[in-house]
Amino acid sequence: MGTATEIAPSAAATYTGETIVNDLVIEVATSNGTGSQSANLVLMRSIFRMGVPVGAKNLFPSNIQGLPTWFTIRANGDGWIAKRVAPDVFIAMNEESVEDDLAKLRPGAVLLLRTALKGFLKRNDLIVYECPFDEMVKDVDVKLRKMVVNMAYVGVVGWLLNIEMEAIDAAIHKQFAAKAKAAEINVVCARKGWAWAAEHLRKKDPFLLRRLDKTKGKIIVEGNNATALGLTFGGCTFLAWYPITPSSTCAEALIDYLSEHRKDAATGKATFCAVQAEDELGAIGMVVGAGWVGARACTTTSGPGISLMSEIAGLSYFAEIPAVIVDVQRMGPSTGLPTRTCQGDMLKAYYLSHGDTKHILFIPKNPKEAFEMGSRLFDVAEHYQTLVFMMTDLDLGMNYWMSDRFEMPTHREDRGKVLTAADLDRLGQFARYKDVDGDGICYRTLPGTDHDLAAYFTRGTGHTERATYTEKPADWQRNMDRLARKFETVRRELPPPEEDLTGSPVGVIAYGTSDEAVAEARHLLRLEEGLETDYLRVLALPAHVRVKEFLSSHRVTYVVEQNRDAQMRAIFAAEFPESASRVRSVLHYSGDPIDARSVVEGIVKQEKR
Amino acid sequence: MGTATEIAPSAAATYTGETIVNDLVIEVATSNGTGSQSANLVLMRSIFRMGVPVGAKNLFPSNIQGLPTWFTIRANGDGWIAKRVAPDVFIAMNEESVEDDLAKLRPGAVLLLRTALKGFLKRNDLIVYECPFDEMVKDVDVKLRKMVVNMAYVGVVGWLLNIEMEAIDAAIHKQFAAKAKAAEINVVCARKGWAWAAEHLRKKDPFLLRRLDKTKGKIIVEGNNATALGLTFGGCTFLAWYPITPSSTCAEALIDYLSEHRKDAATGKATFCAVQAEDELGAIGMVVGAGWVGARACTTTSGPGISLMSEIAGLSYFAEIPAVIVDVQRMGPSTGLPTRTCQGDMLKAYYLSHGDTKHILFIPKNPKEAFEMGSRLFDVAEHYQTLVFMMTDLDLGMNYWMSDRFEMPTHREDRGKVLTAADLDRLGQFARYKDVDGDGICYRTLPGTDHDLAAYFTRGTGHTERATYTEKPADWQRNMDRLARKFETVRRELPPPEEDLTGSPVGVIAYGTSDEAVAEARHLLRLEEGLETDYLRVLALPAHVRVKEFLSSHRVTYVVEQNRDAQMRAIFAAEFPESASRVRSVLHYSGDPIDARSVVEGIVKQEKR
Amino acid sequence: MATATPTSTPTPQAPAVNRLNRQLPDYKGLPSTLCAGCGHDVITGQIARAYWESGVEPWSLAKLSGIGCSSKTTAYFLSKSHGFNAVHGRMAAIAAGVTAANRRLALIGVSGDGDTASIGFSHFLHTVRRNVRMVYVIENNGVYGLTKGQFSATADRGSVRKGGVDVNESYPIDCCALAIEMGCSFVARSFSGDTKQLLQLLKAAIAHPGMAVLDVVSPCITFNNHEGSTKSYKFAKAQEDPLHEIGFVPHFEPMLVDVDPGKTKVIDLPDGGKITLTKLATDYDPANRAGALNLLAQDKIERRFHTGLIYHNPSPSLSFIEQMGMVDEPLATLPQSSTRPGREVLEQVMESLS
Amino acid sequence: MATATPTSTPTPQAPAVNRLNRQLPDYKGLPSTLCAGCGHDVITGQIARAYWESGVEPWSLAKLSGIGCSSKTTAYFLSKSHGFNAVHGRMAAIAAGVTAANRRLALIGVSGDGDTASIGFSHFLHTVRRNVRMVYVIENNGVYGLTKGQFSATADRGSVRKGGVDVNESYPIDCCALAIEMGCSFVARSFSGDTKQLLQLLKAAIAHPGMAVLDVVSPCITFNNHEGSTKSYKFAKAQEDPLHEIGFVPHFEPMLVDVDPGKTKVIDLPDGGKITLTKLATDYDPANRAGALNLLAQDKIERRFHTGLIYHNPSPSLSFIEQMGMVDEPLATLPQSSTRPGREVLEQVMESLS
Ligand SMILES: Cc1ncc(C[n+]2csc(CCOP(=O)(O)OP(=O)(O)O)c2C)c(N)n1
Ligand SMILES: Cc1ncc(C[n+]2csc(CCOP(=O)(O)OP(=O)(O)O)c2C)c(N)n1
Ligand code: SF4
Ligand code: SF4
Ligand SMILES: [Mg+2]
Ligand SMILES: [Mg+2]
Repeated sequence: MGTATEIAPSAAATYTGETIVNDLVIEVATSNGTGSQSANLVLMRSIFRMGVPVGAKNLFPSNIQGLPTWFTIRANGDGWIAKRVAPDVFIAMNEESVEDDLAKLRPGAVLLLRTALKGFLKRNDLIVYECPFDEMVKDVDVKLRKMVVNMAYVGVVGWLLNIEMEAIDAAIHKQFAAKAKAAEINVVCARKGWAWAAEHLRKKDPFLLRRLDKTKGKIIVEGNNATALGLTFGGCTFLAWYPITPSSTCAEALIDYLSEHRKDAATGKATFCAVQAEDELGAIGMVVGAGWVGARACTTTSGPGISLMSEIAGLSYFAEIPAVIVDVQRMGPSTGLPTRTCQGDMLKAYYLSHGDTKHILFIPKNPKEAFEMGSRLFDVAEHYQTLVFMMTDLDLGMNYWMSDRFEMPTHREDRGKVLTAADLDRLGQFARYKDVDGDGICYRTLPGTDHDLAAYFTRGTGHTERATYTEKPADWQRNMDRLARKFETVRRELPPPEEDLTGSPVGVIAYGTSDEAVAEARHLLRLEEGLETDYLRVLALPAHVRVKEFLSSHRVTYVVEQNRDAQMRAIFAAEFPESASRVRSVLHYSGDPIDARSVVEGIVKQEKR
Repeated sequence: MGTATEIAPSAAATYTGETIVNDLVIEVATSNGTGSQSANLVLMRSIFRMGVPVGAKNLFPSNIQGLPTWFTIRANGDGWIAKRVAPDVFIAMNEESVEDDLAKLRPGAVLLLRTALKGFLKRNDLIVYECPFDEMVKDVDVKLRKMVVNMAYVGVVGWLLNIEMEAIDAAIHKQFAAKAKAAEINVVCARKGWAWAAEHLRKKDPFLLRRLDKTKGKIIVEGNNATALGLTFGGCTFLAWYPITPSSTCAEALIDYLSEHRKDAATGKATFCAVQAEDELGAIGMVVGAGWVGARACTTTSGPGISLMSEIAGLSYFAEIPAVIVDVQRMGPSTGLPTRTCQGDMLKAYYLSHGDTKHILFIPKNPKEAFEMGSRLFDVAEHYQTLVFMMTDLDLGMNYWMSDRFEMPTHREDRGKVLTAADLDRLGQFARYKDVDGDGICYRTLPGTDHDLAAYFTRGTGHTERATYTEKPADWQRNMDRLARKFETVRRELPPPEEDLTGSPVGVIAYGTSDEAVAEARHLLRLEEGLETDYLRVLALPAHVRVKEFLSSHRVTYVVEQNRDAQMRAIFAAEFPESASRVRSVLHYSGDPIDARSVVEGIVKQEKR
Repeated sequence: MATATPTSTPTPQAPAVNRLNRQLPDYKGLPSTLCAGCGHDVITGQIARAYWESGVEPWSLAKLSGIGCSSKTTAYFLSKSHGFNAVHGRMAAIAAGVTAANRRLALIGVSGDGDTASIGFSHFLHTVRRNVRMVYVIENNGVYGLTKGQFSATADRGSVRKGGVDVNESYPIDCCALAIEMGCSFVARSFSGDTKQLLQLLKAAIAHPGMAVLDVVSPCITFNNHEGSTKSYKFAKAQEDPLHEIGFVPHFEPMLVDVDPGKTKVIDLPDGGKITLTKLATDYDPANRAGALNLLAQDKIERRFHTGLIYHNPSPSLSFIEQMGMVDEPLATLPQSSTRPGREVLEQVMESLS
Repeated sequence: MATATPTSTPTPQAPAVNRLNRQLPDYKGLPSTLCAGCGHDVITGQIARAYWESGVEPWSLAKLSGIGCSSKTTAYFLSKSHGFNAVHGRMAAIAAGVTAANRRLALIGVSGDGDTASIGFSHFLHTVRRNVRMVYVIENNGVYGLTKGQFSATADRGSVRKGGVDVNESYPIDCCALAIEMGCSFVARSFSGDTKQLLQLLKAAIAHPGMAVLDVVSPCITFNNHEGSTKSYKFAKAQEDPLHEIGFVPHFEPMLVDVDPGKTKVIDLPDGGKITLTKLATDYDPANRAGALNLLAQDKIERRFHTGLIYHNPSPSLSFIEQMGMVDEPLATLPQSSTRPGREVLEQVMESLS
């Protein structure tokens, strides 16, 4: 590997014009299946290595190879790394999309244009660098050329924006950690790009990156990995799943983590079981079967999957069987857009199944929270003996996020109210559905408990406290009332929302991956509009009483959601009707992750009315 | 057949005490599978034949034979025939339930006690007639005795309450229309009961029935039959179903009606196709397939079925394929109580499927409306090219209702915006998802249309106006917005609610089978509490703007529902948040049909707070 | 004590207690609420007896079922076993989760022909494919009993529905043939009217180290017991044609009688138990997969109805649990120390992501 | 013009127009977005050609599919036909509704091994059982292509997953065997690399008056084309063993060449078309159901891979449409006068209820 000494200085060394430092969005248009993902990650990670906060969004098509894909990197010294539309620097690699791509650029944007595409340029309000990327790597083995051409733009843009070559080197070696040879070739190509740029380009744009120290101790991770890691440390013993984008990589990461870190030291045997089911009905069926017996059982899925799991979700609720579903939301309805993000299953998951059914939902905002909540899901499911959802989305699940490191869980696992044979000996009796403690949560025994009193009969039909069959109206209603009581216990005990109160009469509520964009939006509202806002982020449903208080103590509350039908707001309206009239919506449902500007506009428009 | 002349006069002839005329509830406790259903229907129909309004509720177990079943008949000269608890006259035939049954009777109730059960009588606050029913029919062939013993109580209670023997005769012949021999034996047994009573009993209770003329031109019918008849006259051409109580008899009645009345006159061939599917997923799949091609296609199901249909429900919504689901609601969640009634799927059906999905719901209150709405469902589904639910329930579907006669539909069928080959010739172009008319409803062609322009590609993923695939955010959002617009068109055009306005500040809203009990409750509130109420009954969702106006123009509105979670109220809160704080709930979810007293208590309690 | 003679395998004289010192009532359940005379109740009785005779601890067994009259029966035997009467058609999938969570649990699943061959068909077949160790009993009456008598997918072509109007046009599903096709290593057919055979088959199935499928014709007295039904008691009684006389000797009992190898074939089971098959009219080799499929195909064409051990693979493939390579201790009761990786693991992962 | 010779049945020389005067481009679709080299694209091409050569009006055909790379392909042929790319696994059920609504529509369904053998398994099997007249193509690559390469239920035991770590432990599902077991009367297996055979099979399937199941091995270039896969192009190419050389002569074309009855078997189809099967290495009789099942069972054991017309029932049972006894006119376009009974009917019903 060459050393940095061979490297020409970056454009920053000689550039004398106006500068915009550590605040830019780079977007790269390529075609999927060409290996551009690696190059883009190297680019992201190089900036990260420079200590500059960075966020990335990958917009890819729902096919395997050959369609346009866009990768957006936002670097921001102040840490605003939510999606931002209108890139500052655009790298045009893909013929199929280039016409549209160029048309959409904001005036004054920087364009790195692959020479082969220069015929498509019809505008003169851009800062254009024509780059013969293919030429730069023409010495590389023809089979690899399609892949490494992407590394050439990393080099060029590195030179242009003053990304440190050491950072690029390191990022490449990280990316190709297992493949030294590939790393070497990629380093070479990145340097070719850099060298070409140093020789042929003269910087005409203001964008520069400069080293900071704001990423120390941080990691870069996809939310699906974080969730999988959380489940692993949360003691997952059973996974049944059916592949579906964007949740598949969560199940696959979980299997990888379990396979690596959850083998018995002595025997090398697995302390878990992972099954690819025949479909989602089978998957949730297996989960409920395993949960009934006492495994810490989960499945991962997306919208169509939760629809198929509806019936058994109701069984879990009503027969009180612990189960965990991770719903990595994609754009629905119907098959929808598997590769686009959305928060469109909130209402659906909350009320999933026919009849009077409700479930617990956790809604992480970022990978760290996905890890932390993920490590708690089985505790919650077993504690309350019910179905628990974790609602993430494609944006969180499949994009690379800069994150604080995850911390080792210190809580003791909570297996809930389980009676052992010894307990039964002591108690001398057992009634499965009796509310002994007044919190709506009853005691259960696990199948296989060596005691003649242990057995009870589980059913989705009417049952008495002793778990015998009943059709009596009073029995039915008593049981339903207890379930409602249990849900209120849950409401009291779930994590309270996160709040940032300034005393403003204007409230904003958001949840999940909208958080970053909303934080930035509040900042912009303050700066641009002089509008101070209070903020509440919902971490879980059923919503905490603080949500009720927040709603009732603000003149107006904007609920920001990434769906069309204001689904969270509908839940609030049902549960906190007294404040329903003071709630407004800011909705984003194009499939792209939400951005701060959309939130600002949504609020300003309504505040001005 | 004997004539009435042989018959002793009823108890009324000699009774001189206090009387309560044409206002009573009779309840019969038997065991299912014993043929008691016939006797109870004869009893009901005898009263009906006397011109006295009558309602009946059958409470039966979810097994086939041998468990307790209760049949309640309410006769009321003023027409109040909703469920009323606490029977006036109780006929105890079933040993298994008799202990409970007797314990629950109100003091002063009349008890006809099968002699064999007299040992169970532990109270002395009842008016008891001990009746040796088994003795009365001991001459009957032993194989039939178990069945016809029920007819003996018809005779006894007939004598006691002054039910006309002619009416009983006629009712028996109606009941056994196809079986003259059976009719004869039953007539004999009823008379044996009558004769025994005339000889051995002395009337000690005040209850009497007397001829009125309030049932002329009326019919007695189960709601499932009415729905089936509506679908038949509504032009149903395709049914796919999977059996599930309480919807099975709807599908079966539909098949019967279609088989009888929908054969081509010339060829004797069917103008319909009915398939028993492998499951509910298959059933709704077939329906959507048939609807796509242009059949008027429906399925019938209950709670667990709609859960299983969730995914394809979203396909119907999003790909805009006409489909009809009749949901005969039973007590959920989960498998629940298949033989108990509920309105527990309202919220679930309205939002069925993942993502931003919503559907049209029709909610009939009685058989006549089930027929009328049923005959319109295909028009609505085809007009709006979407899924349409009819939400009935077990109470409506499986109980016998007195009803006005159904009237021949006079509307022309509405096939919606379908372009033929001739249309395409004329237009020279076709874009499946283009909002040509601004109402959100687009034009479609049917597969098999003989024109090269006819074809389009249907999918549950992103599509352009020309039905080609797209993942572009703007395309997606435009289409979702159009679907929302279409839903607002629906809202404007669906039948408005039924209202009864008195100028009171207190509103009551109900839907479906709660109507009768609510009407009676309003009457009682007026009489007993001096509380005048305004009333609105929702006939369909999305809710009409009149609902919004009603909510906002009343100090408080009580929404009466037969579910635990106030599901309709949740929908109102989401759609009319400005009035959410003024809405209260009266909820009934024991599995029994709702009764007026429960409604009164629910309102009074809250009004007094 | 079981016996096996060359000519017959009589039901063993029931001892008052089994090897666990338990009496038969310990294996009974709540009173049935099915119709008097329902075939399912007969099967219930034999299941209780089979577990009793097999000396299985009730608490070590889980009973699973879907929805249907048949599925209800899990409440009517073995009250001291955990029971799970789940939802319609998904029991087979649930079973995979149950066995994974506690590999020591014995499992019995009871299903109906509707539950298995219609709504639960895919799960049934995939569970066979996975080879979940369990006794899977299909109480096959050709109709949906609980929903009042609609044809099920196992109803023969030409069957007449009660009342006499509807005739079934559909091709009937043979769950035995399908199970064989999906790799099942123990496939039997029986008849609720042949309790002697049924009991032996159940005991053999309990001992089988993989998925054992028993398709038991079980007449629905109320909806499918009429003339024109091929699942009526009368029809089944007349048509039942046992392939062999079957006997079962559990591993803990001696094989008391010498066997005539010309007449009786003895199948050794991995746990030491033995199945004896005594020849009746013709020779039948349950180890011959093609022969078994042929038999079933011919039965379908000729409306015959053979019972017995239709197919048995003497060297079955790994059970689901074995395939999964799990620790011996049940997953359900693993302590946190086994299920939460150490701090260093998290550190290492964090490092790799930094 | 089709020809049939005793020794071979060459692909007919493509004429510029078919009998409807349409050119091949009338049967094409939008450009494929699959991976370059995907087996599915090859099948797409043959489907277009088969309908062209069969002279089917594009507007008279409906194309159905589920979800998957395979299911996407319905957009890549016959743009002038209505297409329905529905949801994952339910296409077979949808097909029953489609054919019921318009019995005149020709139907093709394209599915994947995941779509058919996992999530859609029950619908597939029940649709076979119903005998819905359609061409049902399974583009079988042993993996879930669209979700990036997980094993499907048709993956052979011991197959290695891309990357080399995971080995498939599960028993593989053979959709051909299952289709036969469920009563299918036309069951074929082919390989996307054998376009000549595939084309003839497709044309024969189009002419078949019932459900025709074609399981076509179609390598996934991206996720299942490596060493250790039994669905790779290389493996399939090497292992493919045609049972016969198949030819097809549609009813509207003369059978030009005399056939040597010793070598070539001619199957007459109800519409007058003919399938010719010319003997290769050994004799194979696709009318022998047991033989077909045996062949498939042996193939599974020996990892062989026979292609051709595996099973053909010369006297198939009634198709779904025929069983239903419907009017000739499509239900979809029946006028109100046919679908709303008269006033007197309602009167009569009201009378009976009064
Ligand atoms: C999802 C769902 N669909 C339908 C039903 C209604 N249902 C209950 S049992 C049953 C069929 C029972 O038939 P089978 O499995 O053969 O059992 P049997 O009663 O004949 O023993 C049906 C359709 C249900 N409970 N759940
Ligand atoms: C209900 C549902 N579950 C999962 C998915 C995700 N999914 C899309 S395609 C597919 C499998 C495709 O495999 P196959 O049918 O073999 O087609 P191939 O891509 O291999 O051609 C899956 C699981 C989905 N779209 N819907
Ligand atoms: S209906 Fe049939 S299957 Fe059900 S309990 Fe009665 S006899 Fe048995
Ligand atoms: S992923 Fe595989 S199946 Fe899908 S298009 Fe690519 S090669 Fe074909
Ligand atoms: Mg059955
Ligand atoms: Mg595949």
